Amino acid sequence: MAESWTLSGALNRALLDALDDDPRLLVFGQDVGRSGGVFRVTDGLQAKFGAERVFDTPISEAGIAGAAVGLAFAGWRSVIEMQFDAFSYPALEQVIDHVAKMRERTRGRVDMPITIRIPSFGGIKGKEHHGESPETYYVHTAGLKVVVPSSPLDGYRLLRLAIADPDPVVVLEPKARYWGKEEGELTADGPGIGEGRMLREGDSCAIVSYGSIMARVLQAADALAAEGIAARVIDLRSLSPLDDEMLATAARDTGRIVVVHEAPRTLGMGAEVAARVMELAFDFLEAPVERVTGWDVPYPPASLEERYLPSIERISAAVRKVVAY
Amino acid sequence: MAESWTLSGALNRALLDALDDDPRLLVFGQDVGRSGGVFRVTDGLQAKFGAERVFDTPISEAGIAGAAVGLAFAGWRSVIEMQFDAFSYPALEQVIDHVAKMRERTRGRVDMPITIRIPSFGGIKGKEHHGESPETYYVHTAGLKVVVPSSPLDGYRLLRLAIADPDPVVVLEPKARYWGKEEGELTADGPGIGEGRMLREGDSCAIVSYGSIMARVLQAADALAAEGIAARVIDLRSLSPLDDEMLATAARDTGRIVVVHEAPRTLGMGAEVAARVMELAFDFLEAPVERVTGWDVPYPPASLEERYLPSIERISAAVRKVVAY
Amino acid sequence: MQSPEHWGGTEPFRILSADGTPVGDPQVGLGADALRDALRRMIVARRLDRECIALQRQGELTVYPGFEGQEAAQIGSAIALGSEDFVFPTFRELAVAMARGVDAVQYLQYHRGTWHGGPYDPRATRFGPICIPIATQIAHAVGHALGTKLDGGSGVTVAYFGDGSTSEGDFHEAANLAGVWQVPAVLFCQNNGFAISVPTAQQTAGEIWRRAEGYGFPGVRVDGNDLLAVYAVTRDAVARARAGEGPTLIEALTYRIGAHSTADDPGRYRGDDEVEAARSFDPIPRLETWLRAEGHVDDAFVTACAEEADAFALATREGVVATPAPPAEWMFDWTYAEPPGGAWARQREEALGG
Amino acid sequence: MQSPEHWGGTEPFRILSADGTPVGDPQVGLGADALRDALRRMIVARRLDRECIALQRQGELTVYPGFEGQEAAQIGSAIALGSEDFVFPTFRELAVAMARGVDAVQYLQYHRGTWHGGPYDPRATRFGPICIPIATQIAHAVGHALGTKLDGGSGVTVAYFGDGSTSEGDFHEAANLAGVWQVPAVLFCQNNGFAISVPTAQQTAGEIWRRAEGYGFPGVRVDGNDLLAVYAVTRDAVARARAGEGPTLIEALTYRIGAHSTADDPGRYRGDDEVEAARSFDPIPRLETWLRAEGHVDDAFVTACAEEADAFALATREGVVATPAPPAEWMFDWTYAEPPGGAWARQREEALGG
Ligand SMILES: Cc1ncc(C[n+]2csc(CCOP(=O)(O)OP(=O)(O)O)c2C)c(N)n1
Ligand SMILES: Cc1ncc(C[n+]2csc(CCOP(=O)(O)OP(=O)(O)O)c2C)c(N)n1
Ligand SMILES: [Mg+2]
Ligand SMILES: [Mg+2]
Repeated sequence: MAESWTLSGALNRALLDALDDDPRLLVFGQDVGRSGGVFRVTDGLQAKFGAERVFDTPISEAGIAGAAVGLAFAGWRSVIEMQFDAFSYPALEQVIDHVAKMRERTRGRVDMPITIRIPSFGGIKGKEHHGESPETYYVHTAGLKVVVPSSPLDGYRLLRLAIADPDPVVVLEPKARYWGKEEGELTADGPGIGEGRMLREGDSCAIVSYGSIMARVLQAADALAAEGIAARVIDLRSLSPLDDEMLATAARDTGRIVVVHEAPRTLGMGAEVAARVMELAFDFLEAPVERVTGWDVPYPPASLEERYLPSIERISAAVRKVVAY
Repeated sequence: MAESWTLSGALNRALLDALDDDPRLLVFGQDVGRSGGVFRVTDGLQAKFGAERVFDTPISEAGIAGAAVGLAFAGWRSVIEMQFDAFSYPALEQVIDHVAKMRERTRGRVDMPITIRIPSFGGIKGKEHHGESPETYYVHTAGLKVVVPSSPLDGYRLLRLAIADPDPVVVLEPKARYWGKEEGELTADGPGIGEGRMLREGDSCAIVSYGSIMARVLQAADALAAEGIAARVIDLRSLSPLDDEMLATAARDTGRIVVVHEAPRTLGMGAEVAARVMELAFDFLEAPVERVTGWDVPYPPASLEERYLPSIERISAAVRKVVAY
Repeated sequence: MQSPEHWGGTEPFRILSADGTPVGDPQVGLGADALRDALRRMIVARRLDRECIALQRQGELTVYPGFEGQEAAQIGSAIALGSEDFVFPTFRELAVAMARGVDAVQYLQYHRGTWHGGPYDPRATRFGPICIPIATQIAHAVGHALGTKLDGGSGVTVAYFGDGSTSEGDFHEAANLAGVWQVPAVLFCQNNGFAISVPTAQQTAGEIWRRAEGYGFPGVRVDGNDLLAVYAVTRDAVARARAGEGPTLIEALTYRIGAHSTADDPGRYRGDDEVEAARSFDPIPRLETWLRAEGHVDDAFVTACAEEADAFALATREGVVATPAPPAEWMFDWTYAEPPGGAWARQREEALGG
Repeated sequence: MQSPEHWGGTEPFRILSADGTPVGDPQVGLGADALRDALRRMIVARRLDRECIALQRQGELTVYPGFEGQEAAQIGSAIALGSEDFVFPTFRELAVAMARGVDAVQYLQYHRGTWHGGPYDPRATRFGPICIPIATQIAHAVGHALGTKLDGGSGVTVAYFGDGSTSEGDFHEAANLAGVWQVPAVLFCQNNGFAISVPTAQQTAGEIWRRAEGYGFPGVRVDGNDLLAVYAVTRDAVARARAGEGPTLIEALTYRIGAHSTADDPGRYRGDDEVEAARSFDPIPRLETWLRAEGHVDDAFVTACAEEADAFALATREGVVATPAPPAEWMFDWTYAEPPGGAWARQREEALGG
């Protein structure tokens, strides 16, 4: 019988297996050692692999990212954690200037096999700076790859792929989904970085999304199916590179695209999806790409987050709108 | 006879006039005092207004931005300089978490009248980190406004408007255009923040751009006019907020939009322009929005920058393509 | 034992030892009334802190970061400030906020998830917004102090922060700027032994107060569980700053008795014995014992404080529980002083119409 | 005058005074050959530096940051390193690069605009990429040293940086991490008096070497224009690191005689008199005078060095001028080890096809 995994547990297992497979892999960040991480993703790893390979750091995000760069020069592979979305910002200079560019700066002589784990997105009634969607900052930065699992099994897969990748990969972990469960075998086989996943088939329209909000997208799609609207659902999972092929096919097959994310609308992923879909399949589009997103305001306090996050109603309304267009 | 201004001179004059008008305005940053700034934009200001109001700082971008926040609590208005595009990254945490959000965080009780000047974009055969287009990082951040002058007179206007604005405004100065000249009266009157400028009329298509590369866009438009293609040219100048009205009108009038910028394509401004144009005027679009942009790679070294920057040929080809679509 | 193992190195300045016996001159300029008031504040603050934890458990607050054990550090420093002074806190300075006159119900709106940063008016209370991004507020304090200096004002700006915060670049940049600008600021570090799970010894190999010398201003290490000592060093630092002599860095050694926050399980990283030991240098009995010995307080006073504390905690609870969710418009109302039209205004309608 | 006004405060460790007279023990473990070689390196480096400025003026290099006056700081420290050691430089360490065996023509590709960071192979040369974002390389050095420590290696990692760099958060975070991790690293600060136009006194109110104590490791201030002294303190710091005793911060006081870069006009912020004064404690005559007094060098040697320097400068010029622009594919060739397909691959075609 297949085991049941939480996302936190599956990610923990991915780290454990990766540490087991590669003796030159290190895991470090704030509170990842003794306490096992605020979301328990690194639980037990220090006990198993020792404090030389899994260790707590001072509160120095830039220093952590910079140290990972130096470790890469010395032939070490690193998984670093930024404790929450907004706490990855102090490291942006190191990430943009060096993590993303060092391979290019050294003309391919020094790879940057660095995985940056960032618990991301909202929906946990967190305080300010704990509910942000930082993907645009990373996706716009050439030299990085950016992935977002939306389920435990895909979390295992994407984290293993990220760690194995010779290039730096930012893994945005949907913190609102850490405790959701999924049954199955953990494996790195399956869709790679750069590939999306079709979670529901359908030809009336395609809903494109990723991360925590995927769960709502699926609920909306199920409700719409009951209304007779067969919405295809695509989990992008790889925000950079994007799966152009899957987007183009969806646009060609359905002519109607709704993109859903939590990040503010302006220059959120929806903008890129809209622009690409237009480039790839303009002649097939029957309706403008609809963006169902967070608003262009700071992420609100807990008591208003439901008014900020795309709701099932907003998603469904957008689908009905493009279908009726 | 109207005077002739360089962009550097016009910006310098804007600072001088603003310092004159508002005794609670401060100008600070690296090398802005005694030496007058690496691009001479603050030349002479310390001599005139004293080292209390115009001063050099240590190399501490985050500290500079953070200090401006504290100064705003104390009722001071600040113009801070980040010496080059990439050197604004160390301040991103302060800018995203506080400069952009403090008004919201204090429920409107503490305004953030902070102007962040950043010499930006490429085209000066600069070294790495001196040719980047950082606009996406700022435009995606709700709470900021972002403007980009493309000419001396508009530089004066936008900088004065930015300083007068009660909200934080990022001013991206096209460093490749600091020494270009324009004749006319310096005035803050005219199009405000949030408004674009139509630089050429035309109904065959509209080229939407901003910053240093505007100069090439105009050259391309002139060349295309000789071919009989009347391209409307829009200088966005305000990237956040965007002039939706002008974009919608352009799409309705021409049905064909080409957007040109130096930043990498993925999640560059072109993505937002494409998505918005689709939202605003889908039914009028005759061709997919074309993006003529920098590539999704790090800004290259001097000897390759012409292969990276949108060229007149690339711009013209895109226009011909949408017109022929 | 006067200090837990993590207080190695330089002995802190201390007036009252852990058992309440003076080891220095207790005449710090606080009269009997002021001393009683300080004890009262500590008792009330601790009671409220525990109430907040209960409120969180009952679902009335989101994650709450308690400060039990840090009352002397917070109140001893806060009562050394004048009304013209200004505080930039972290997320753990509820006792400072109360001493500054911030309404507790207002303050707790933050933890209720009603609003961000400063539900109270930071200008009116001279207590800045609650600040979570570690060490960022220190730069705000330094900028604010620069503003005061340029205005020729007499106010001093105090930044509070923790031991873990001293590892951030922002601490350093702000401290260095404070030195270069010679601003009227006090950098007050509560070294409570931990940054979440990470003990101070893993946070830095140096002593925090010693950093000051590298910035060209004085640093001082004080027993943060000794209200008299904390008061004395803060008063001196404030006086220096007010006299135009520049900033001071204070490292107050204390101990976080509770969890990092209600979301934290300290059993994962420290033993109960350590926490038990910490109770033996609890700041409240320390002051109380001495005040009793001096004849300044008696059972009746302490009972009255406890009653006041209960009443205050309950009143605060009622206020907190009664706080409604804010209107959805607030999401858009404060983002800009001059809000954009166009797409932004349409988003607002889309959000609020629905 | 031994030092310009900006060298206030603590007197640096010094062996040779500005006029070449020993004020300390000159037996630092460098034999006559090594000393002659050090002088030769200084002469060659200065000559090349001037050639580079000429090359920039002639349009053969983009903006170039000269290091005249800093030869002893750079070469004195570089020759204290072994082949297993690794350097993370800024943009001003050409003399260090040469001492590490980096090919000058390769190095200057950076300034020619041919390629970024490390046109040379940083692993083979054990000299990291040229680094412009201030202080960021210090964290790389600390991470690299941690890697060496984990590997049980004997190499030491040296980060070079300037006075202005010590104001960045990255300096602080890296230094603190170095202390916590006790890594085999040397943090080598060339305090050349300026960060572009800003004198060190406006950069910090403290003394840079004193920062070390706050991080829990030793700091030392040395006369950076005294090659013997620089060599001695660096050798000691490297030995400490190699022995597993952790990092050291070295502040080498020197003076940037030239402009910040060929784009800078120092007349805007400092007087010629100051520069003239600086010439009186030029590191090259200082060492040369002493070596002559010791009988280790004579006119013939110095002339031979100058001839070698000329020849080297000219050969380097020829190499630089002959460097072609790189192929446009390079824009895409190194971004990813596993390049994406899809849109990215199409962009590549679009860019290179055209
Ligand atoms: C920039 C940033 N990184 C990480 C965090 C997550 N975080 C919240 S509190 C905390 C520990 C703070 O330790 P300390 O400064 O000692 O203060 P204390 O919690 O002990 O009062 C951390 C790491 C944060 N809030 N901001
Ligand atoms: C993060 C960042 N901010 C600003 C700059 C611009 N800049 C280049 S060199 C320099 C001065 C550096 O001074 P210092 O560290 O003393 O080194 P020196 O130039 O004297 O060798 C500055 C501010 C930069 N390169 N990086
Ligand atoms: Mg702490
Ligand atoms: Mg310098």
